[in-house]
Amino acid sequence: MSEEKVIRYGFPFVARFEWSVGFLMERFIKSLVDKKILAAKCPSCGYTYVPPRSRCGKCYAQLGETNLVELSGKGKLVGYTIAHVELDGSGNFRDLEKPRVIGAIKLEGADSTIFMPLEEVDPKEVKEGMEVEVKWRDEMKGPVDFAFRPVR
Amino acid sequence: MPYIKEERPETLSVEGEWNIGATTWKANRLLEEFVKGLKQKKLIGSLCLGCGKVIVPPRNICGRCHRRMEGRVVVSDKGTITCFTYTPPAARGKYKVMGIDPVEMGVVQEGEVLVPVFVRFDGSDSNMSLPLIGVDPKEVYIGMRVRVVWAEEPKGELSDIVGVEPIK
Amino acid sequence: MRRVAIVGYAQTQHQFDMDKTREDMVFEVVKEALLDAGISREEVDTVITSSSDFLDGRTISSVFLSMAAGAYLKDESKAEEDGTSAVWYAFMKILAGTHDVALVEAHTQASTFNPHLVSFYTLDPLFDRQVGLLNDIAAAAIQARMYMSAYGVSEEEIARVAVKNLLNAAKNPNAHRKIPDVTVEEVLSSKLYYHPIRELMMSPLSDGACALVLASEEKARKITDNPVWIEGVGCCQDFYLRDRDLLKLGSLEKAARDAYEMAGVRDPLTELDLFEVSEKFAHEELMIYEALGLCRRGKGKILLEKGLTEKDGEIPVNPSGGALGADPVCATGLVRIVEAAKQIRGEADGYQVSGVRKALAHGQFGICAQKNWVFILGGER
Amino acid sequence: MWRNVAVIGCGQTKHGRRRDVSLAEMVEDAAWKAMEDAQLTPNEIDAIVVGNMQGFGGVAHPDCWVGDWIGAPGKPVMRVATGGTTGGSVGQAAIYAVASGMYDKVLAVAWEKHSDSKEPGATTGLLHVALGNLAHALNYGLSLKHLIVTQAVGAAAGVALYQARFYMHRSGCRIEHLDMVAAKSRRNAAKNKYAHLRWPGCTPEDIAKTEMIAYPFRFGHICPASDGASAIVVAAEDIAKRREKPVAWVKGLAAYSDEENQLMSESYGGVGVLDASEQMGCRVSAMKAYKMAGIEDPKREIDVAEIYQPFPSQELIFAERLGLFEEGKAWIALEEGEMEIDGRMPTDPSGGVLSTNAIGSSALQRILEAALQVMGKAEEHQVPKEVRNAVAHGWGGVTNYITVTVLGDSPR
Repeated sequence: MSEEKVIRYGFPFVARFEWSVGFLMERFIKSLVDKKILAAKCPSCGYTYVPPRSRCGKCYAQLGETNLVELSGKGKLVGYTIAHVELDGSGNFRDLEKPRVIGAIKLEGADSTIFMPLEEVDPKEVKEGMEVEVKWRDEMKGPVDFAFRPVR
Repeated sequence: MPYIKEERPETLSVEGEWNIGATTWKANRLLEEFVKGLKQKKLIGSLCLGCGKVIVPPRNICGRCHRRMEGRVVVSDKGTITCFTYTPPAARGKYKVMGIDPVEMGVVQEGEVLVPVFVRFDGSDSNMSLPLIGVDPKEVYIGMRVRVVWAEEPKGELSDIVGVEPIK
Repeated sequence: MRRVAIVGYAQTQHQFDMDKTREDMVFEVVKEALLDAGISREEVDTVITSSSDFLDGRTISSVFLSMAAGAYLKDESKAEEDGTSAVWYAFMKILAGTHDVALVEAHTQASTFNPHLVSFYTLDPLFDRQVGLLNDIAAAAIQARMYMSAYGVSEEEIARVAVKNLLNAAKNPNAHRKIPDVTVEEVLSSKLYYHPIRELMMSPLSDGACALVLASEEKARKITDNPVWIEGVGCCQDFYLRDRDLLKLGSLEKAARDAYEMAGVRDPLTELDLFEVSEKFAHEELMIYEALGLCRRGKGKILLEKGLTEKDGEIPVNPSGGALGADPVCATGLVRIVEAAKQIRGEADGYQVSGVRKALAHGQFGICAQKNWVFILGGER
Repeated sequence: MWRNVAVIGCGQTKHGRRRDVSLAEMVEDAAWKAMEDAQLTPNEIDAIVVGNMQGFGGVAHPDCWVGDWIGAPGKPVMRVATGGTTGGSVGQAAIYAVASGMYDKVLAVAWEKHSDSKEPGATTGLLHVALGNLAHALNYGLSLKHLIVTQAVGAAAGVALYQARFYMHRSGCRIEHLDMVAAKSRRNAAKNKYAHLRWPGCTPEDIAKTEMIAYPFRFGHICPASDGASAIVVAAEDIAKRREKPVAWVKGLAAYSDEENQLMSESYGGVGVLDASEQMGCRVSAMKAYKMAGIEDPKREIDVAEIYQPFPSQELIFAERLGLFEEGKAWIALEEGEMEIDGRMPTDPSGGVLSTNAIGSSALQRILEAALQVMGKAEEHQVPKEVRNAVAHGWGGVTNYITVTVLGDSPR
C-alpha cells in the first residue's frame, strides 16, 4: 500500500459535441468553401463583426443576413505570438518542432480581430503592423481552416 | 404520440470534444478499507463520534456535526429492504449504458428482471443500493428481511457482495 | 447601508498535486476559517462556495462538497469562476438583511484537469475552437507583445515583475512557487511557451482552497475586535477576445472605478496602502497598475523600476507573491482578499507591511482577464 | 437592509430541439424578450446573473463568449451554477443583488442546449455528476452487472425512481396517480406555446400505454431533454412602482439543502437519509421563505405553484413539502382535480419541468412562470382566479439542492 493519503484515478471517456451554428455562421462557414470571408456590418453603428453575429455588442442592434458583407481577405497584423508549444487534447503541452506564428489580424473592412495562423514567414521577420492576406487551403481540414501570409 | 409538432429549419453543426479522460480524480482510502473488510465477509461502516450515526460504506465527513467520521464499526450482513424497484424483462437493443448494450455483452440475460433494492443493514443508519437475487418482484415488499449473498471466495473487492437474498 | 466585515479566514498551503482529496482540503480550510473567527458552524447563516465543473472534473462541482463546506441544512449557493464573485454574492446577501453571517469557500485542484485546457474549452466553439490555436497562454502572449511594442516595454521589465512576486512568495508560507534567489536571467531562461511568455512568467498550476467568514456589523463586533470592513466592491465583464481592446484591461478599470466610488476613494495612489492583485501572467501586473489608476497608461513599468510596488515601496503590490506565487484558479482571488485582510490585521508573519489601513484586493477570470472583481478593504481606524 | 424587489420582465425561448440557432443566439432571444418586456435597454441594466451547467453543452463558462450577445460587456456579471437548481439560484442571486441596494435593475438569464451534445438525452452531463465516484468504485471491483442493476436503472430516471417508491409506500399513492400527473402536465403544456412536449387532451390512459422503464416509471413519465433559455428582469421597488404594467413582487426566498439525502457521497461513501422523499431541505426552505413572506397558512394563502418536477412523483412530493397539501394527501387532491389549472391549488399550469426541461433554465422558468401568473400574463395557461401569492420551486444536485421563491401581487 502506498504511503499517499489519496488514490488518483481517471476514466477513459471523451464527450463529443455538435454545436449548431445558426444562420449567419452557416453562411460564413459555407462561404469559406468558396474562398470568401463574410462579416456582418451593424446597420446602426457600423461596427463590422467577423465572423458575423446576430447582435451588435456595441450598440445592441440586431444583425441579419442583409447585413452580411464580403471582405477582401487583406488585413493588418495587430499582434502576434510565436508558439513554441501546443496544447494536446489531454492537457499536456507538446514542444513544436518548428515554432509557429499565431497572428491577431484585423481584416480590411472589419473591426473584430481574429486569431489565425500566419504562415510563409520567418518568425523573426514578423512585425506588428505588417500587411497580410488570406491564404486558402487546398483542402480544408475542418469547417474553419484558413491562414494568412504577408503581402509581398 | 400526438404531440404538437413545430417544424424548425436546422443549421449545420460543428464538432468538438471534452476530454473527460484527461481528468485525474482523487479519492480517499475509505473504500479500500471497506473492501478489505469484504474479504473477511465483514461490512465496515464509519461511525460519527459526534452524533453516533453509522454509514456503510464508510463516509469521510458527517455534515451535521461537521467533523470526520473517525469511528469504525462492523455492521451485520442482515438488513431490511427500505426501497425497491424492478425493470421489465431485459431485451437486446432496448437500452444502453455508456454505449454498451448489457444483454449483447452478456452481463444481463435476455428476459432477466433486475430488482435493485435499498438495504439498511442492522446497526447502520444508511442505505446501500444492491441487487436482490432470486425473488419474483411481486413478492418484494418494503420491510422485507434480507442477508448478503457473499461471493464463494471473497477477493476483497466490491463484487464480493453478489447481492442480497430474503432470509427464509 | 449595512456594513459588512471579514471576521475570519483560512487558506491551504497551495502546492502542486496536493496529497489530499478536494473534500479533505475543503473540510480543513472551512474548519480553520470558522476556528479563526471563533464561531461554530451553527452560527453561519449562508454558505457560498466557488468552483467550476470543468476544473473539478465533476458536473455540479459543489454537490458532494456541501457537507465538507459546512453547508449541511444551510442556505447555500455556488458562484463559479472566481472566489471574489462568491464574496460579492455573500456581501449582497448580508446587505439585504436576510443573513448575518456568511461563509465563503473557493477551491481548485489544478492537478485534476489542466486549467489551460479548460481555457481552450471557454473559447467560441463555432470559430476559435475550430481553429484550435488559442488558449489563455497564447492569448496572453499576444497581449503581452502588443503591450510591449505599444509602450516600449522589454522582456527584462516583464521578467522583473515575476522576480518581485516570486521573491515575495518565498516569504509567504502559503505560496506555491518559491524561488528565494530568483533572478531576471533565471526567468528569461525558463521554458518558452508562447513568445514572450515563459514558465516563470505564468502562474503555477496549484491545488488549493481558501475560506472566509463575513458578518454584518452587529455580529462582527461580537465576533472580533479586529474586523476588516468591505468598503467598496466593483466588478465588470469585458467583451469576448475578438472585440476587445487588448492594450488595456478595460473591465478592470470600470470595476476599480465602481469600487473606489463606493469606498469614497478619490486617489488610490495616496489613499490605499496595499494592493493584492491576480496577475496570471507577469505583464498583466503592469497593466493592472494602469487599470487601477496607479499610473498612466503604458507607464506601469516606471512604478516597478522605481521600486514603488516592492514590499517596502510606497504602494506595495502583491507582498504575498500574488498569483505568480500560487494559482489555485477559483480560489486565487479569494486568497488576494485574505492576504489583504491579513496585512490589515497585522497577521502577515514574515511579510507584514507596516501601517496598512486600507487595501485593495483583485480577482479575475477568463482569457486576458475578461472578468474582474475589485474589493476595497479597510481596518478599524 | 431588505429593499423590495419585483420581477418586471419575463422572456423565454420556444423549447424543443433548437438546431436553428446557436447557443449564443438562443440565450440572446430570451434575454432580449425579458428586457423588452421590462421596457429596458441593455444600457439600463445594472448587472447580470447567468447560469447553466457547463458539461451539458460542452462549453466551459459559456458566459465569457455568450456575454456579448446579452449586453454583458461593461457590466458586473455573476455566474451561478448549482445543478438542477441553477435557474433558481440565478434568479435568487439577481433578487439579492437588488434587495441589497447594490443594483437597481438586474437581468437573470439561464439556459441549456442539450442537443449540442452528441450523446443521447443528457447522458454526458448526468453521468459526469457521478463519474468521479463510479470510476473509483470500478477500480475496487464494482461489477458491471452491479453497476447496471444499481446505476443503470438510475441512469434512466436517477434517484427519482427510488424517491417515488418511498413516497408511494408512505402515502398510498399508486402508479395511476403518476399517469394522472404526467397527463395533466402534457395537457397544460399544450396551452403553453413555449413548452416542449405539448399533447392536447392527453389522458392518464394515454400515459399508461407507454412502455415501463423501471417500476413505477413509464416512458410517458419522463421529462424531455430540451433546448431553451429563460430570463427575467428584477428591479427595485421605486422602479417597479412606476411601471404601468403589472409586476410580481418577491416576498420570500430560501435555498436550504439536506445533504444527508444524497444518493452518494464523495469517494463512493454511503448516504445518511433513508427516505429520499423526505426532502428536509424543501421543508426548511419553504418554512423560511413563507416566514419571510408573512405567509402563515400556505394551503390557504398560496394560489398557484410552479414545482420543479422532472418526474410526476415529484409534483406530488414537493407540493406536500411546500405545505400546499396535507402530508401524504396530494394524490387524493389530484384525484379530486384540485391540481388542475382551474383547480383549488393549481400546480405547474405551465406543464412544468415534466414537459420542458432545459436543465439549467428549468428552475428560473419556475420563477418566471410564477411571475406570469401573478401578473396575469400567462395567457392560455393563466389560472382562472385571482393570484395573490405564487410559489416557485427548484430541485437539483443529487436530490439535495432546493430553491423556494415566493412571489406576490404586493410588496413585502
